[in-house]
Amino acid sequence: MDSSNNLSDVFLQYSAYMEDEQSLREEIRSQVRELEQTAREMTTLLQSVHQQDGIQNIPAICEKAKGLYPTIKEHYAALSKKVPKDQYYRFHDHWRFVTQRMAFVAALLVYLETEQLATQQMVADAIGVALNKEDGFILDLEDYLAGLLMLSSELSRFVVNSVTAGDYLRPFRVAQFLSELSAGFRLLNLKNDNLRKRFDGLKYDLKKVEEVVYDLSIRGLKPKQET
Amino acid sequence: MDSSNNLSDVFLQYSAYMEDEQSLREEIRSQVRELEQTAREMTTLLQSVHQQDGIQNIPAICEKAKGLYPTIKEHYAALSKKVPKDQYYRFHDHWRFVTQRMAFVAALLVYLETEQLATQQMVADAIGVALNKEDGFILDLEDYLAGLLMLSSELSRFVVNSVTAGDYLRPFRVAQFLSELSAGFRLLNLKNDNLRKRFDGLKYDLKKVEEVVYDLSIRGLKPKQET
Amino acid sequence: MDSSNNLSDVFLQYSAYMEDEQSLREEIRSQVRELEQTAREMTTLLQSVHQQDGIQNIPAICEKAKGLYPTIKEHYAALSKKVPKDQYYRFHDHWRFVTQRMAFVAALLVYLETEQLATQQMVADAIGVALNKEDGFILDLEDYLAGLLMLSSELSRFVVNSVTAGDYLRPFRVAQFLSELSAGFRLLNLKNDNLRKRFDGLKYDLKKVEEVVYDLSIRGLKPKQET
Amino acid sequence: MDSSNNLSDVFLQYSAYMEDEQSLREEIRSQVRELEQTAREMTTLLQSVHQQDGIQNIPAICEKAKGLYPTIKEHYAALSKKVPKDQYYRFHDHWRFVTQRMAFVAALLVYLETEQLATQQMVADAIGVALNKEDGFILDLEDYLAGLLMLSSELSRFVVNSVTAGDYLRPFRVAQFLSELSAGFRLLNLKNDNLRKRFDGLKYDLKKVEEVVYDLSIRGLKPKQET
Amino acid sequence: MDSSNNLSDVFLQYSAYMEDEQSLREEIRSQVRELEQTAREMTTLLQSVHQQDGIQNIPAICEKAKGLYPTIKEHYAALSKKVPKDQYYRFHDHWRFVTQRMAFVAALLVYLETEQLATQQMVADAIGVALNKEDGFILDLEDYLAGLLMLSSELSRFVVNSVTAGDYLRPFRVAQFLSELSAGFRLLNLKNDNLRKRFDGLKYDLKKVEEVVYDLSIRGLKPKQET
Amino acid sequence: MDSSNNLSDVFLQYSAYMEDEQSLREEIRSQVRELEQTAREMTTLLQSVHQQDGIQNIPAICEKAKGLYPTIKEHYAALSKKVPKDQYYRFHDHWRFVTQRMAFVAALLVYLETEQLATQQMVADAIGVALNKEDGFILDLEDYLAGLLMLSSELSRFVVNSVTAGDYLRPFRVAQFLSELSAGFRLLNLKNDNLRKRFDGLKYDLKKVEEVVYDLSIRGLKPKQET
Amino acid sequence: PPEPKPEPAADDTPVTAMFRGFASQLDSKHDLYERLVKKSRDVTIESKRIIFMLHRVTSEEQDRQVLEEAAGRFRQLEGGTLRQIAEELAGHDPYLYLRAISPGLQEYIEALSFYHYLLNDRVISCAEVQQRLTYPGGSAEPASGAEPSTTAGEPPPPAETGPGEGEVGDPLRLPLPYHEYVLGLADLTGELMRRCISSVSSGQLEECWRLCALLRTIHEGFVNIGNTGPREITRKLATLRQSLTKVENACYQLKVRGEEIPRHMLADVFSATDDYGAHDDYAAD
Amino acid sequence: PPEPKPEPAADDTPVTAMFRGFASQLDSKHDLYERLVKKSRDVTIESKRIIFMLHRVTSEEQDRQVLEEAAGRFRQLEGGTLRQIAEELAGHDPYLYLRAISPGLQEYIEALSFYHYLLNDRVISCAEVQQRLTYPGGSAEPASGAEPSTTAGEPPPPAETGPGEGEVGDPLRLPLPYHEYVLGLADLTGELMRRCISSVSSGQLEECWRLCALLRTIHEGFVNIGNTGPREITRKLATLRQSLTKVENACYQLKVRGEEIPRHMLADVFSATDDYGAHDDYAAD
Ligand SMILES: [Mn+2]
Ligand SMILES: [Mn+2]
Repeated sequence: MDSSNNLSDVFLQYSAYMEDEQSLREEIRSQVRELEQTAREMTTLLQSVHQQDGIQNIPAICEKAKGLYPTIKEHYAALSKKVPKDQYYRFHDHWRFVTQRMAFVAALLVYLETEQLATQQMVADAIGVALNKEDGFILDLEDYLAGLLMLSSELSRFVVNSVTAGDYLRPFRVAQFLSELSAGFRLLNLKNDNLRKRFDGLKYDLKKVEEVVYDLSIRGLKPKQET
Repeated sequence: MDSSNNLSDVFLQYSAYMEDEQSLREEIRSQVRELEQTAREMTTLLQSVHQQDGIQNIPAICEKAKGLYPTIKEHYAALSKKVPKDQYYRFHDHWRFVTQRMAFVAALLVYLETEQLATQQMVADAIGVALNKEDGFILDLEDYLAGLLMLSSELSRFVVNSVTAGDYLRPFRVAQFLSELSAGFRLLNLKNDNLRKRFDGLKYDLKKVEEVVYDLSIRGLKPKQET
Repeated sequence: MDSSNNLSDVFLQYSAYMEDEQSLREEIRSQVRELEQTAREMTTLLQSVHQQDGIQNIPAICEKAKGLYPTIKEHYAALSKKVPKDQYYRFHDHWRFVTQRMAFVAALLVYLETEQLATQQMVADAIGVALNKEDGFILDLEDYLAGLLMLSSELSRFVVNSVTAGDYLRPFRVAQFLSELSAGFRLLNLKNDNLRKRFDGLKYDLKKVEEVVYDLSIRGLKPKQET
Repeated sequence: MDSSNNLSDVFLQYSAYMEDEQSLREEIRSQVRELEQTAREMTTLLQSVHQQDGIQNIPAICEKAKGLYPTIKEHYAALSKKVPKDQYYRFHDHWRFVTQRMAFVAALLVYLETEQLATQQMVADAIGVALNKEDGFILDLEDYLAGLLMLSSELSRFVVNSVTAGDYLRPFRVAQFLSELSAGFRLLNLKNDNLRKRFDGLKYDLKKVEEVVYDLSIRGLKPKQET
Repeated sequence: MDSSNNLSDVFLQYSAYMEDEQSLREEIRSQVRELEQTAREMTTLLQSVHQQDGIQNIPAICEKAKGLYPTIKEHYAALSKKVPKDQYYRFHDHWRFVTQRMAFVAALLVYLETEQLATQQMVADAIGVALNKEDGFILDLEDYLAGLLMLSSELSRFVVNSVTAGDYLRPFRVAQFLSELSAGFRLLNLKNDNLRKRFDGLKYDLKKVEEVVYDLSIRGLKPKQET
Repeated sequence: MDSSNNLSDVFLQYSAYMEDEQSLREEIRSQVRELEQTAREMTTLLQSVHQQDGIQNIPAICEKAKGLYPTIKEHYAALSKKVPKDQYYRFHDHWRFVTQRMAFVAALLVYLETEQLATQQMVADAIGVALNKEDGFILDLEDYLAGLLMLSSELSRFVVNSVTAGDYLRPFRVAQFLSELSAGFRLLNLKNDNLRKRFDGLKYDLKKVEEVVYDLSIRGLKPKQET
Repeated sequence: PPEPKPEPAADDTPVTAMFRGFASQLDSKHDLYERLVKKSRDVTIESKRIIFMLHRVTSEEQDRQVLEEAAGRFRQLEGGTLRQIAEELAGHDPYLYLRAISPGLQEYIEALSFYHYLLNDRVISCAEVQQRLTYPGGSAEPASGAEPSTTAGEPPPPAETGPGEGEVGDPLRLPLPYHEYVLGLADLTGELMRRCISSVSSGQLEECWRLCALLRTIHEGFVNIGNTGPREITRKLATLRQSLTKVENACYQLKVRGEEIPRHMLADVFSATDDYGAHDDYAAD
Repeated sequence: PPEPKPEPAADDTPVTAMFRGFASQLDSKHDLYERLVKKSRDVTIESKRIIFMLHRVTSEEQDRQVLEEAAGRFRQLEGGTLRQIAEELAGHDPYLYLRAISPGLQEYIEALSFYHYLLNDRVISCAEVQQRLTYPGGSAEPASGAEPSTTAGEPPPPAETGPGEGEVGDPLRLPLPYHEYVLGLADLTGELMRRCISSVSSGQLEECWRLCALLRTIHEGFVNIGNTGPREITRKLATLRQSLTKVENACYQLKVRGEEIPRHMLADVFSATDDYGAHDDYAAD
């Protein structure tokens, strides 16, 4: 009887532990849902750069989108609090997709404002997560890279619309940027199938942009300041 | 050119990081293989309790099997060193199966020696891992529980062979033990499909043992000291 | 024995229930088949807008297609009579696909005639169904939206053929239209997998049309009235 | 013993029957394999129309390919002899695929030579099988249609390569042909999932060809005789 | 225009042909559904042999089930009229399953009444179809064999329930029957995957029945008349 | 053009290569089919040991089965001639299954006659193949092991039928035999999934036999000579 | 149900304004769906717990107590979460949300029919279940026993009954499609099997025979349905057959084991007496 | 290859003693397999790297340098890891281990044939590849350029050549099944496609046409094989077809774009001159 009581105590303990984990998963899921909502809003805001009038207003659009960064950071802070420090990868799948999207958004913002590539550090800072596992909730490298590859597809569309809106300089600069990005990815030995497939996409985006450059060149629309 | 050099540096860094992870995974796999080897040896040693002469020699068999604990602990220590502290669940699948087996082995040893249920703490101690995430490489609760459910199947076989070897007392004690274990599992709200299916197995093991008890009872082979 | 009698009642009732359902489903299916036939005819008629000579004859083509609306309305009326009140969604799968197609057809007609987006009300009126559950057989919102997404794919093809036929203005207007439609869809939190996938199609269609606009712009074929 | 003997007699009989059928199936399979070999040769020969120099040599290529028709007919005659008259559909799966391929080959040849659609009758005649079940080994309607749908995919590739080889007229004629073929298929109520999916392919092929026509038009490469 | 009209005529013809076939298929399906209904009723009736009181009433149960044979025969006659003589195998899949079930039902009835194996001829006669292709709608050999293999599974269940109902003789006779049946199947060179898998089932059923015989023997419940 | 000529050589060669392979495979397959036929006959003959009267006639049954060994050897000799040296494993899949079955048959014969485990050498000799690659067509170790694991399943069934036939000694001997066999298999580090799964079967078979031994023990049917 | 709240932005085009309306409709549909999924999950959990408890029923005295407790918990469940589901659904086409509530409904039917079998020795009918899920007085006060649920933050049902508020006089009811009821019955067989296995251990042989007969009858019913029902049934039929086999094997084992019991030992083994073990020709022992 | 080392325990039965032998056989087979998998992986990685490098080939001068570097790396690979594989396999039935080395072999063939195409403008034959994988002198000294590999800890090949040591005079060779060669060629098309896409950007139109024709010829070859080859081919055929489509589309685009190039601008756009752009009827611009 003694042993039996004891045993049932032990199992009650196990039971409580399992219930906790279940509800933790529930909370994470609901927190991620809010994060996704804000991420979607940022993406939508940034869509207007493709509009005729948007291309002239990039700084204003960027400002408006960046106005949502505090909310994003709050969401990541809240999420980070829920996830036990050493169990990031236990629940990674829940926020993997939205984090890739945020990496894309952050890299697009950096590009639109500085025409530079956002480093993993810059993206991590922008969305308020850490880079090193020691510092807590991190930006996984592969998620960051996936975000960069989404960027290339957005830029190839952006180039087409820029020309329509009369900006003939941009294609030359984007072509340069994507060509460097592509060289960067060539250095990686991509094991991740998903990344590898998206990298093939980057090559096509680059080709598309180079065709625009070609179209401009043969028509003498290549502006002088580019050599 | 400056930005390009910089970019390629950044990517070389990313590349190195990814290669490291690849080789880490390789090392973990090879370490787990060694652990599996020792675990298999322990299981094989313990098989002899089912033999006619084994049943009379349980303490000796247990001693012999326990002689491999130091090796097991070394393997877990080596494995634990390889796995970054906060990435246990990133690589969990690699050692999940062997750890369930070791939980079974440890619980069987405890049962054979004391006829008690090994707690998660006892199993963790026996194989040299921690119980709390803070203390490093742990024994996951569900792996421990899976080990207990393997135990029930082994005990139902053991009961049959005990009777053949003339030990009529054991079935009564095992029936009591499994009945308590089953009551314990009933307290859990099992979400894990694998565990749930194995728990159904426990019920059948219990039924089997109860049939042996019945066989002994109707033949008046129920020893006096049991009430 | 009591329980067994009682049980045979249960299964007899169920059997009767299923036969009723079976034959009702049969009737619905046959009615839907007729509706599909007319819907297919309308779609086929509208295909001719893609022809060289069709593009010059849009009003006539539309009139001809609209001549089938009365038949469509009769089919929906007949269908509506078969479906018990408050059980629309019990049988929804049967007419879901054809209704999406009809939403597409109606929206295409409205677009061709007015270059406006057909509202849910307009579509519902055109095919003779209600908008609110209280008023009978309805046009489900998601089916209406699916119809709009089919429209985007048809328009991207239409733009290509318009240019071939020498109409250089249309692409600019369609680009504007799809861009607004796309902004609209971005506001939705699409849980429905089917819609989500088709929305990806809309993004692609928009990109395609933007490229046509680009082709015209770079060749100076952008008509004057557009700025 | 009596019953047992009897039973084994009965089964010996069944066994013999099954062996016969087995070897019939074996013969059919081996005959079909030869047919496939010739069909593959014809397909391979026709592939050269896509080569730069092939486009100028279409009549010669067609002649060469047609040189294999007698062999094809022999194979069908041999096959037809093996298949019991009323069991065509029992073994249909064996030759279904190759017959679809032959329907494609025959229709491609007719198109290349006459720019007309090959009817079921023409295809049946070309490969030496019947059209009506009464007349023996037939060309199943769905197999013929599947062949036509393969044709559309080949033609859309052919159009691209024609332009590359400098033939700017062909795309306009193929667009017209595929548009008619598509209208034809729209008349069918396709229940067969396979055909339905391939018909979606035809729509896609048509769109592709329309885009080629567009590319030529926008660049003023539309030849004079087309208006 | 001429060619186009022609093409649409040809397709209208194809369309009509396909509609005809479609509706034939529809009719067959609906006829098969009725057949299935009666087959299900027979199966259900025969289920009662497993009940405690059913085992004492086998002749009465068989009579009742056999009362449905005339309906079965009518269904097969109706079906047979619909299927064109030489297209049995075109539509075979529609009635394959129910015919296997009927072969099982017929073989079970024969076994329950005579403890003999029903031959293909006996089954064909019972359900009113032919044995030779020349005579029309047939009982395919593989369907008959599939029915026999269902029988073995039913008998192994029946043996268990017979013992529960106190009939200790039956297991010995069924073991003998299944052992002979198994020897019969061993003579066949089963290429059909489905049959082969079911034959594995027969081996398992036989083993199961042998274990029942064992259980009775070891407890001295083996009746006197068996030696 | 040079490269294209060169390429057509490549493909012509390959075509020839494949035809050779194809026809060699065909020959092997047909030879294997004959081997399978004889193997099936031997298995069928051995099935009678499970019969009541078979258990008393084991030597006669074994003699009869062994009468087919010369035929088996001829088949293996013929097969061996077809397979090029050092390409055993290129075609292994063709005879893998039947060789496993023959290993089983040979091991069963040895067991029935001597109650010993047949060594790989004994099996190889019995069916007329070599043990070492240098000596020609071999018996693959894993196929031999697979045969042993089939043996365990047959023996567990045999034990049940032996008891039914009144032989109470055999279960004790078989339990001992399977227990040793199981200990042997535990020494193997099974990478082969198929073997691993079958080894689980052996564990189950052993448990089954242990239960028979238990049944006899508890009923005092354990013969005297066993202790 | 939250009302649509499109907040048109200043720079909205007509299209975006329209889509804001759509967004709000889709969201409220989705929110309702999610709320129902959660409530359905609560019903499932409570039903599973009641089933666990009912498996404790063995001896007469204890029975009464357990069955009474179960009765109370069913009342609470029906007056609480299930009623809330009915209220949420009022005015909606229930089939639109069926997939959200189906798991909970089926588990409830499984639990209730198990309870009903233990109490009355027969299977509850679909109409009887529907009766329990019908609440006279429509959107009246919430059932007194409403459990303190996690949904406390939501608006109280009486204040805002949503689209169905026009029909205050009509009885509120949670519609129970026949398919769901039958699928619940199919699940019941698993519990009956478990009960049979425990009966074997506790020696209640009479109940084993009864359960076996009942399972066979349910099985016959499902055989007659065949594959004409919803696809789920076919899937459950396999489980049902397994349960039946287990029970038939248990009964078989009881029988053959019983056959070798020495009569005088019966009392030692089984606490309940029964008319069982008539044969005496057991093996030499 | 490690020799079997069964250490019979004191209490071994004859059966366990025998099984110790089996265990050792199975382990050494498995170990060899694993070693081959690792070496194959090394071959794959190095081949992929060479392919990466070869994609840098564009202008004449640079070409020579890159191609020479590639030649050196192939020599090192063939004298190093590939030779080690040949040595490991010596005396074994190569088909038993084919699945272990197949990925590496195919990637090597892909790289080598790509290199060979760039160098000689034609496709290397199976016999030529086999030639490179044949090592005269059998188990002679290791190739001088053997790369410092991670397998340094293993016994040096000359000291212990295993089962094949009897045949010292025979040339050592890594057998190359024709299927593997053809599968490698199928993979080559992907690289040819990538090269074509880059050529478009760098304006090497002549090469595009050449690549397109080559890809079409390879495609014809595979069409003629159809589904008679190993199953893998069918899978790769789909990829091949995609590559072909991409190349044909690229050529098409070059053509239609080229058609509207004003003649006088050609020089600005393309560094290489060519007999291209004869038509002048480009669109109003
Ligand atoms: Mn349940
Ligand atoms: Mn590659």
